Amino acid sequence: MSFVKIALLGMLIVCALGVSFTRNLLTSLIVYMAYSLMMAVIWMLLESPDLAITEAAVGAGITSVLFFVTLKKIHAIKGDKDHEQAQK
Amino acid sequence: MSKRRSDWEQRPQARFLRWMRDGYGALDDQITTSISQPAAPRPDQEAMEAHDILVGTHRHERELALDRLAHYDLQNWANTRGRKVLGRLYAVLALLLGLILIYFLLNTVAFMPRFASADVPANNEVIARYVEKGLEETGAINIVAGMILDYRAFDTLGESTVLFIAACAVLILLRIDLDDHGQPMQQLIAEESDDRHYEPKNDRILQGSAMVLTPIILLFGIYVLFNGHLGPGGGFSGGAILSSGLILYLNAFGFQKAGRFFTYKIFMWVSFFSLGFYGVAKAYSFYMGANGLHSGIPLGTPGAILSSGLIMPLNIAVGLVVACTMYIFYALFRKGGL
Amino acid sequence: MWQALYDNLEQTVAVILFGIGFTILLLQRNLIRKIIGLNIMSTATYLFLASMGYIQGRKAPIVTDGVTDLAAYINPIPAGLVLTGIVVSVSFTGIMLALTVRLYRRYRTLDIDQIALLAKGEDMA
Amino acid sequence: MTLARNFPFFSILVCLVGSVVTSVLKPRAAKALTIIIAGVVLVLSAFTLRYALALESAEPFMMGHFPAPWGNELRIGRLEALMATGISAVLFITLLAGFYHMPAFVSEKKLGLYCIMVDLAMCAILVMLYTNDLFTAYVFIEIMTIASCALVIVRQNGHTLVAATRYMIMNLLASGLVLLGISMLYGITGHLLMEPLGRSVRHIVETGQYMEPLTVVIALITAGLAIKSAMFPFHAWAPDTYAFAPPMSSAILSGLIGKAYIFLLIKFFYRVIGLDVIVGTNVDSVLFVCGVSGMLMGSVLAISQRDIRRMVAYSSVSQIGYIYMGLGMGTEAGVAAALFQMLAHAAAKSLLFLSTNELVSVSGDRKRFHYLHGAGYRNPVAGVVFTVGAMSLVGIPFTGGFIAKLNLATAGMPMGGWMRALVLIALAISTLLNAVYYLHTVVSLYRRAPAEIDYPPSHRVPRHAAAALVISMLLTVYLGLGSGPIMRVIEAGLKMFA
Repeated sequence: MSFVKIALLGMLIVCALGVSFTRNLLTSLIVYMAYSLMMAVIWMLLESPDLAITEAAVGAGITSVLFFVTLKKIHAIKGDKDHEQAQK
Repeated sequence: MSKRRSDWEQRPQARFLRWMRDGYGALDDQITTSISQPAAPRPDQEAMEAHDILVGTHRHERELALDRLAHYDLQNWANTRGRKVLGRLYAVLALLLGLILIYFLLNTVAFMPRFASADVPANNEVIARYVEKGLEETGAINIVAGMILDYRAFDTLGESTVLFIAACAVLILLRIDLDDHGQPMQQLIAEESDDRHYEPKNDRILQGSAMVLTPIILLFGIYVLFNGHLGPGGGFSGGAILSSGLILYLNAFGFQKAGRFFTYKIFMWVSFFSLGFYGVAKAYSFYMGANGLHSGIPLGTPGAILSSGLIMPLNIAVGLVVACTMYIFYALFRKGGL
Repeated sequence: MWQALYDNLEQTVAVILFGIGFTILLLQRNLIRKIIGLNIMSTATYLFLASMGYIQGRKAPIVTDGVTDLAAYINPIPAGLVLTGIVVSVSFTGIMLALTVRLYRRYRTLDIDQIALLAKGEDMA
Repeated sequence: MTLARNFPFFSILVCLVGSVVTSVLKPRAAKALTIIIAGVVLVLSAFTLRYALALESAEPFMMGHFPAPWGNELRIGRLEALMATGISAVLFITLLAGFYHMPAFVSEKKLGLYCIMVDLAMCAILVMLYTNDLFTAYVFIEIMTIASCALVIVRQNGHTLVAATRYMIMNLLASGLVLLGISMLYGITGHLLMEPLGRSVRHIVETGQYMEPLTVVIALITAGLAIKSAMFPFHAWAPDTYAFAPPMSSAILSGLIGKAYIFLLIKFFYRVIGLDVIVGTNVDSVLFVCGVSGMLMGSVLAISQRDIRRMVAYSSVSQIGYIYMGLGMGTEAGVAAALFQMLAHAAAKSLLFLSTNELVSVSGDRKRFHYLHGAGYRNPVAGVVFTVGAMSLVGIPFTGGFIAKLNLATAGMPMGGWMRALVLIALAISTLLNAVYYLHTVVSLYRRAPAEIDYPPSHRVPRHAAAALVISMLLTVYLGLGSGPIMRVIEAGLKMFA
């Protein structure tokens, strides 16, 4: 069992817990993105390049983009124009 | 009858029943309402009006008023301390449930076949045939592609259908209806506060890098798509990469420009042709296989780009469905239409 | 038991992640976090499944140099199943997020219980 | 090598390709196509049933060129064909009777999308009935989940959005459990198709190795499918969903989709694990207890409702309880009784949801009971149909529900002490409770309408819809009168099943 793998698996758990304990939605989303990318690396280590490429493209890519659009729609991203409008 | 009924409403049995009804939802959902949410002020005046109506003559108005009162009661209760305690209790229970689940699953894992060893039950005659005969029977170098598009093609057909149906569900949810002239209803747009007002932003850095990156991303996506049977990748990842290229273009140049080549009609027709092709091609091969006939599709030389029978066209069909679905997800989230 | 868990470390981590995702799904009131929890839960299952196919010292199931020997490649089935699963979960994420957007537009909050209460109140008003 | 053995595959294909074609049609054409597809599926299923009745043993159908442990497979047996015929008949009738009032709930532009959902829900139900592969079943479970969510949200108001969100959360949780169960099962057996899985499981039971994971697998998959089919303690999402969705969707959701999950569970018990192993792990007792408490609690909650559609929705919970009670007896007779109850409930429930909508719409869209006074006179067909449906669910002779309860009681007789007593007592109490709320409703339908409420001018129900309602009523009565052959098919089918 290589050190890298143990570290990655440990980080997965930390990220998963982090999603629940961060205050800001944007932060938890970014933590989740990191989680997805680490998952892609782990799949590479498990000799499944098909999965790694799909997870990187779909899981970390498209899913996160969809999340970001949603956050923008619900004015959860600080500093954008909508957010200020929503505050007024 | 009605008089007795209103008496009855006051009695403990009726309260119990009301608790069963309202409290039913209350027990499993309202308990956990955010503590931080500001309490909705009890609308005293409205409650007074409700009382006024209560002494009115019409029975259905009275019923409605009773309901309204019950609702205010519920909301009030929802913001009292007892509620918070129950909320904590629910949280603790949920946490406990999660921990118990983890404990049981960990116990199970300890008894699972040993990781990474060759004598696990999964290492059986099934994968022996996939690995040893896969190249010969499907013609695909990538055994995974051969497996999901030939041996177990029905699953993959179902999976493409999942994407299609998901796109349709999001269309139901987010698409802004067009009026009779084919224009989106203005009032709906205003209501839904979409992004059309901010389009396009004309950011030079974004547009410049998109100019460079979009063709590269699209090219890479096409490469992955066409190489699904020769190496890692295939329909799903290729389609996702294609759609990310399209999304980048859309973000940089706005809906006006993207709408020139990608409309709702095009989405529907592309999905129609890809899924239809997929369905018909696989139906043909299922039918032939089930009735013991030879499908007569040449497998070609393994390793060549035009090989492995139907796998490459099917990959392309899947990729198109994936790309369309992802793009339409994004477009619908942004502005409720294409 | 601890030794067995350490030997199956991938699966151990996978079920812990599954439990975490499950708990987030139950515990969090915020819809966005619920959806993230859902995703964590499903990726954990995929990790569990994928770890079942790995065999020490074998390569990814892509035929190289025409070698079609069972001892050369890992199990391709879990990879195929997980591929299906990933696509299914992105579809679900899309639908759930769309529901979230609609609910937010209507009720201006992401708290599912608050929303349920507001929806109940709608009839009365 | 007859053509008839391809019919299950053809019926699945017709739904699938039909849904794709529907996506490019205009709403009116889409509607027509959906009804035609349902009709075609009904005909194909009936022919399959005829074919299956002549079979000695169940027949696998390869999806592709590769046999059992390698490729996907369907399986044609009597039970599958019978269920497919029953379900497609109910669906066809539901579509005929329900489509004409969909414009009241769905905007014209989205009707086409709704038709896609109906087609794909049908496709998924058929696959769940016929498939011989656990992972295929999982993929189509997901299709079914999305389709049913979309069937709810086509009517876009706050209630349906909240109900659909709840529905999705619970169902996705359940999907996660099912998928984890399937992957564990794959890990300990190395198979995904049901026949080789069954062999491996028997091997595991004999040797005792991996017995612990197997128990967990059974628990996970049972829990997942139980949540999805709204078994009692997990039913919290169901009543709202059924009550607020458009009536046709409610009929499909409660009458048909829930049944497909239960059928898959029965398949899992019989063909993958083996009923004796299930009895050994006591999962059946848990199901039995949940079923009995569902029967009672569902009825009690239904009595406390003041809105007729919520009442019908809660009565679903109680009827699902009957099915799980039969399943939980752990005997062949119990499972057969549960299967018959599935058919009887599918027929009666879709009828109830549809006729309820008719009754409510002649009463000015107000669902409280006292508005419904006299609704039976304002729309005589719907009144009679509702009465017959209610009679069936209460268990009055000459209806399907009566035979179902009779079968359950008969199946309960040979059981050991407390279980037999519990079955009989629960059946008696639950019948009484059902009678309380259904008969109360029927009586209030035929009361004199109060003078102070002005009702909308009565609209004409289209002939085909009225005819469909009457046919579905006749179906319920047929299940009560001609139950002998059906029970024989079910029993013979169960023997073929394992």
